[in-house]
Amino acid sequence: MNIAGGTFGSHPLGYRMLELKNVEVIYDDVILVLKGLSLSVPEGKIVALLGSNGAGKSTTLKAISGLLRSEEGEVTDGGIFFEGQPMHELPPETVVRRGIFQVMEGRRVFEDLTVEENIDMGGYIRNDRAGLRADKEACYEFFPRLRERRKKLAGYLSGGEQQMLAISRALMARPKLMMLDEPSLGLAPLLVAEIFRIIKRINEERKTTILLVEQNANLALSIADYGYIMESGRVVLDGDPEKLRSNEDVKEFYLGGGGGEGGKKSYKNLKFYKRRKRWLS
Amino acid sequence: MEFFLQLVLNGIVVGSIYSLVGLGFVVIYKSTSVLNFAQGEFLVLGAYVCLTLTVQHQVPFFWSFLITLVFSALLGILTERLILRPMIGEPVISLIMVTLGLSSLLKAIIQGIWGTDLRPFPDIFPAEPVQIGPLPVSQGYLISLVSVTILLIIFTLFFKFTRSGVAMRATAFSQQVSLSMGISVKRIFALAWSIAAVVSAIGGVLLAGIRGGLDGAMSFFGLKVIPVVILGGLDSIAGAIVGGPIMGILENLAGGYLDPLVGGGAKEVAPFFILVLILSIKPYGLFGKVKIERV
Amino acid sequence: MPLLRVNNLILHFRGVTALSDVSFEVRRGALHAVIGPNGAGKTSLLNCISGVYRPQRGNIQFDGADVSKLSPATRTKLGIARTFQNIALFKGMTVLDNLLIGRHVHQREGVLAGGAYYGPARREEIANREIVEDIIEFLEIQHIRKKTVGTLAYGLQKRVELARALALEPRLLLLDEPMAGMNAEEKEDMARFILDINEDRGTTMIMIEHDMGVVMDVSHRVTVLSFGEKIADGTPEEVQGDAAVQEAYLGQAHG
Amino acid sequence: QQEIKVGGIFDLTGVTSDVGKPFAQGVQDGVQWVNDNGGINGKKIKLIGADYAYKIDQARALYKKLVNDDKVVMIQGWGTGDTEALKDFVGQDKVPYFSASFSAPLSDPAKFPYNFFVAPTYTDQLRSWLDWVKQDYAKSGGKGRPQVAFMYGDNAYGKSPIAGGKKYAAEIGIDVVDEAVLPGNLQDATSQLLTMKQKGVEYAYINVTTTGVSLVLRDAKKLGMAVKFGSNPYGFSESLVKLAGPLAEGVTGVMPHAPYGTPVPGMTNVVAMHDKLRAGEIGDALYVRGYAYVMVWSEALKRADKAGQLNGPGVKAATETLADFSTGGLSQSVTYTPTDHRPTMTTSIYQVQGGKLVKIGDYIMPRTKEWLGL
Amino acid sequence: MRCGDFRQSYAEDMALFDSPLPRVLLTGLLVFLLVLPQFATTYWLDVLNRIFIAIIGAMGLNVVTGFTGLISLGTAAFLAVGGYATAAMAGKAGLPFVVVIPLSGLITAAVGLVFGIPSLRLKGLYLAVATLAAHYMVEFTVTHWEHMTGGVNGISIPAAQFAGIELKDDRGIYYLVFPVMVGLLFFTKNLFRTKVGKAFVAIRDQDISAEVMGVDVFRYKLLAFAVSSFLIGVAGSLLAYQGRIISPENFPITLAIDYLGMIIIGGLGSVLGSIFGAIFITLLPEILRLATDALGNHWPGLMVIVAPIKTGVFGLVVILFLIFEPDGMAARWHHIKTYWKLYPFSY
Ligand SMILES: Nc1ncnc2c1ncn2[C@@H]1O[C@H](COP(=O)(O)OP(=O)(O)OP(=O)(O)O)[C@@H](O)[C@H]1O
Ligand SMILES: Nc1ncnc2c1ncn2[C@@H]1O[C@H](COP(=O)(O)OP(=O)(O)OP(=O)(O)O)[C@@H](O)[C@H]1O
Ligand SMILES: [Mg+2]
Ligand SMILES: [Mg+2]
Repeated sequence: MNIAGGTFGSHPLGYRMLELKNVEVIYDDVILVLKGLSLSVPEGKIVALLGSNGAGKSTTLKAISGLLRSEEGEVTDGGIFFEGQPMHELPPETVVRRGIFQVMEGRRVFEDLTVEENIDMGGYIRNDRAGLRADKEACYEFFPRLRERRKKLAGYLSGGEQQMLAISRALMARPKLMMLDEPSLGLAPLLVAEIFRIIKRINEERKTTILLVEQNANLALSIADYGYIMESGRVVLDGDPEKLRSNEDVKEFYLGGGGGEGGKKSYKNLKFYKRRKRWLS
Repeated sequence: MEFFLQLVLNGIVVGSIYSLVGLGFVVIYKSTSVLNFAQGEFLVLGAYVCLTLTVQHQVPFFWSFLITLVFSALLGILTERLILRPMIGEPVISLIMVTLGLSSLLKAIIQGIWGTDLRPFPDIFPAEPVQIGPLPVSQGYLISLVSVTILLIIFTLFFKFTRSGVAMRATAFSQQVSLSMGISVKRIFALAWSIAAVVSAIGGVLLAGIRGGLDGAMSFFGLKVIPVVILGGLDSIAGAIVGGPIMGILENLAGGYLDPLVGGGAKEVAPFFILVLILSIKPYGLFGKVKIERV
Repeated sequence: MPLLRVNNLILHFRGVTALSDVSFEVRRGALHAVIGPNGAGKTSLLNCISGVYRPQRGNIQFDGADVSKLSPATRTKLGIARTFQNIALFKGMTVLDNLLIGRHVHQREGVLAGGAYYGPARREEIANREIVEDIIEFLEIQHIRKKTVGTLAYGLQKRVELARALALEPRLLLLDEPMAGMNAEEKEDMARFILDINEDRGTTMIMIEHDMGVVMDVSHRVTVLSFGEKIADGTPEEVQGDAAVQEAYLGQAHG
Repeated sequence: QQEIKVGGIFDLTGVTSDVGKPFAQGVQDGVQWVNDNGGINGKKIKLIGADYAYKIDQARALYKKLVNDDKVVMIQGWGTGDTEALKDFVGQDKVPYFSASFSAPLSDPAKFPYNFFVAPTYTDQLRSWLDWVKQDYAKSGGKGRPQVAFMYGDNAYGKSPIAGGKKYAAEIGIDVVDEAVLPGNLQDATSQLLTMKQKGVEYAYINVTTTGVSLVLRDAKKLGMAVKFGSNPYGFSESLVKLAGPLAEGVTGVMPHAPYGTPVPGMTNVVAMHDKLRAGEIGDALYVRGYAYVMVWSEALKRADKAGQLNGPGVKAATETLADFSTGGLSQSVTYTPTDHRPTMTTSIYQVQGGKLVKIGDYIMPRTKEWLGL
Repeated sequence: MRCGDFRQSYAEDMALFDSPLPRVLLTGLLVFLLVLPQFATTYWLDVLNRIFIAIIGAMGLNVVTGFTGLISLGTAAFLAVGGYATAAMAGKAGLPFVVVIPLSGLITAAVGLVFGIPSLRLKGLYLAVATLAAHYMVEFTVTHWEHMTGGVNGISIPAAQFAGIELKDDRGIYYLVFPVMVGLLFFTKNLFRTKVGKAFVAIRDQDISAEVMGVDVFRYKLLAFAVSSFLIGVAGSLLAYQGRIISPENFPITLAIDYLGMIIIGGLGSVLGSIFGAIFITLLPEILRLATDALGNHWPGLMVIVAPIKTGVFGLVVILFLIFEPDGMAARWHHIKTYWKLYPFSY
């Protein structure tokens, strides 16, 4: 069933809030990065997007949020639909107003704004003062470290602290769909676990739909409802977390447990390089 | 001693005009990281519009001044729409260059409409100077001193406490990240350029009133004010306000004491000399924000 | 004599204490890990060692000599190289050029020779190019050799950064979260590279890393920082068993 | 029908365009008048003019194009910048160069045989003004020596008469007690004026253009100074009155060319042309100046043509035959000889009285050898 | 059609041209330019000379601003230093140009070095204003040091002499300027494929990490200023030989801004960009003037009205250019090249 170009229907998990169909992305007019990517994100669910370096995960998120244009990238084919509406022509600020918020890779905090001002900017599109105040409080609850640093310039935070700040901004926006690009990057183990708890909580309490790009596949799949695996600009495998976890290749490349020996292997014992098995090339 | 005091005092009042024009630079820089080389033309354009309304169309000065401000705001919006919007996301240096192009274009438009001959500007200030201590001061300077103080307060509050103000600073840091917050960079640009154009127009009208005449050459003021904002710190409202009088004082002292010794020219050069000295102690000007460089 | 000895470093920034009285040493040939919660001061510590930050107190001895007063560039010439947590590559340049910058301290030619090119400069450039190509091959980044670094995916940039540091042929290599943003397989590759560098080239290393699996497996010794203080120092096993470390950093044992 | 090509290097958009434009218009209209009234012995003048925006390299390029590609017989130039940059070339290329810079060195044919202008030299103008100062001082009952200041821009035009003026002042018993340099983009002259006040200056010669003069007058008024100001042909014209209004009252100035509309015989044509071609615009002395230039060199062209020497050296030689040639009162009568290019030694000094430019006298300098080129 | 690249050795890979075709084309161009003066009119030779000089100057500015990332507004001042050094050495001391030109460059380099010192602490626009200060200080010196510079009246320079021939006319100047330009072009091009040039670029991209890579940042910034001012000084020297008389009015601050325009429009950090930019900014006013003059001369009354159009069109072209090609002409060129290299397999 097609309505306004978007598709409603039979995702195994329900209504497709976001849908990408055969998306092609080209950088600088010549570099083809997404080669006909299709995926969909059901409403209210967490979808994990996995893939190796350079597979095009970040590019996918930027294509959705419209930030591609500022990097000389362009969606040249296919379509992106959010709640049935085509998205690929919209400027990023409109995308945010429609309810999609992206936490960009590599922290990207406003370095010469204070921590608090950064958090305020996360809620830029909202106008409910009370709600904003409550959400800001919630951010500080999640990350007490940030409360301590409230009046400090974000540029002086440590890497992990900046990552917390970047996530807080997303919390402030209260989007319908939150896209997180490697949220655990640079966080200490304790916090990594905490972040994933927070993501799950947001998903459950606020009913926020989440598209999660993450290298820590173990954790990502542990909270996700569905997963996609990308290689060189295409989806090569998708399914529910159980299915993915049991796939031998996924085990080997993403979970770090595969290789047949069953148990966990030591980095030290890797005697020789493993040739990466190409899934599709 | 009286000579000295007179020089200092004159520096302060003359510098208030620098501050006023400098504010326009700071507002644009603060929200876009761009140094606007067309500032001088904004100044002249504002003054010409006001002049035409009062002289040619006999509009009372107060009203033509108001209309001028509205015109300038529209000019800012137009500039954003036609020139800056297509440049969103481009390197800052290209944006700076585009303002140079804009400066040429506006110059031509001004020449095309008003020609190059000098036009007398209506006497908008009472001719009688006001006596401050030992020195008579033109009322035009006094008005600029007052406006500068008011604008200082308004802008400081604006950038610190309003959401648009903070968003402007955010945009200056990174347009891309701002976009990802849902901040409309277009709107921010339009706002910044409108504010700058309005402030410039105020400066232009005051300056033309003080000079008593108006021609395109007055746009040199745009360039002249750059060292002032650098001295104060490019992104600091307070810096522009303080930088103006300091520059004014330096100029006057150099003019009063050095010029007779070296046969002229010191009034222009000496402030630069001191500027470099100050910068070597405070590399981001007196109040400018240190650029965060971390690894 | 240890290759590096850090004595009583104190570093604070207007009210924030990044390091308070941190001392430790790194044996020659060791692969030394530094771990700790976010904001503990790990990166600041590397910054002090490489000279980017000047600690208010304390000193740093490299190969027996006090290097605390030297500029970053001079320390690099002595053989300290590093990578950065927030990737600090030359974004506008190609991978190849980035690595060639790594050869800077090993090259003699000046402006005139360079401008004239033909002759000594050319020979030197080609010789260095060969060294760089070896590194490219070693780290398996041939395919991106001529790409502009700024357009590369995050994980690849991390790898390029390692390559650039290697091009310096350092005696001490400082790595700040080299495996951040990599999936399991890529981490394995990276771990292997790091081990090779350490074992085959004999390069001493300090590595900040949050992935405890990697840290436990590859490092010889681990220093743990928390809120600017050293709370533990020892072999991976010792550190993992340490109660303070468990509480401050690991939470329940991490798998 | 034959055409005589004359080059024009004008400033229409540059820093001196406020005065450069009316001058160029005067030249243009003058040429048209000549062409409409028989031309140069029946041949039409083709003025190949262009704007150089007061940019030296553009002036030079333009000059090369005019001389080499267009092969003009002479050039009507404009300011000090272009004239100075080209003065060696015009000698080499043998192209008469009429410009509106009245710098004394240009009047010495031994150095610059192909440069001409139509006015007393800047230095003679200042000398004349000093003569007036002396007279005025005596008339108003001053005792001792008049205390004079020179205010000028830090450029070739501004400084041109200063050295000569100082020397002359000393000779006739005037003290130059202060020299103030005014920047090109003057905004405020208070510091300069305060210094003058301290030194007790009674007369000041402002050797900058109109905007600067009016600013100085304004600031002087503000400081309550009773100095009597005088100015030069680019600072003193109808537009000063327009600009400074009552402040200009009593200011004296050098006017080598008659104010627009002065009832002199030559003015009829000027006004007629202006009315015809520029209805609605305001004419001023600069327009008259341009027109007067055309009258002078078109006569030279006629003579050269008669002699069958329509080329650079021919026009130069013909110009040097002009003796007491009258421009119908638009300027003093001009005389050029192969050894002396000072067109006239007579300087008319005007004063603003009741908002009008009123002539207060002609001051005549001796045509001495020593002052040639100085 | 060429597709992809196949190279055998690193030496080949590092060569200036990636295939024989451009080398042949370039040689052709050089030969063409060498014989051109035999056909061109003086006016166009003059324009060409100014373009060549502008190329040298723009390249100089590009070294410090485009490649090293230090914005400089001192170009006009450095041109003046080169010009006046030439006036002093060629005029007062009577030295031949083979000595004068390089020496002028070196003197300017020394001056540039001094004005580069603030770069130790100043960044970005703050540094730009320090160089602006340099401009005004040089201007002040030039106007006041009268017995060396002739003050506001300027100073004459004797024609350059080569084997007893005076290089007076534009053809002579052409054969002086052209080889110097070609030589310096190769010099800069080479510089940026070797150690020093790369260090410059590294400083621009990330000065902290350059420092950590062992680049002595301050020293190299000074070096960038020196190399840059050397080139600009040579350009200034050639300007002096070409203009034969120089005065402070030849070196206004707007000239420095024009030069910035050249490298931004041409392409920052690109030798090719300097060339394109210099051609563009020098040629555009000429073309506009020829066009408007043609109009003006047809209808004499129009001359005055048409003049501002030139300024306006200039501004407009700059704006449109930047809107459509914000990375400069060189980037567009590069784009076209990559496209054709991979044609027809564009992706
Ligand atoms: N601005 C750009 N210009 C050109 N190519 C780009 C640009 N940005 C990304 N690319 C290319 O697109 C491909 C995909 O990059 P992307 O950042 O989407 O990968 P990723 O899957 O997010 O990898 P990682 O896990 O390392 O972050 C890479 O090959 C990269 O080189
Ligand atoms: N230049 C600086 N100015 C001010 N504060 C700083 C500066 N550098 C670091 N800090 C502060 O010092 C503390 C330690 O920072 P550091 O970057 O060393 O932490 P880290 O251990 O590397 O943390 P992470 O694992 O999150 O990267 C942080 O709280 C940070 O805010
Ligand atoms: Mg990514
Ligand atoms: Mg860190």
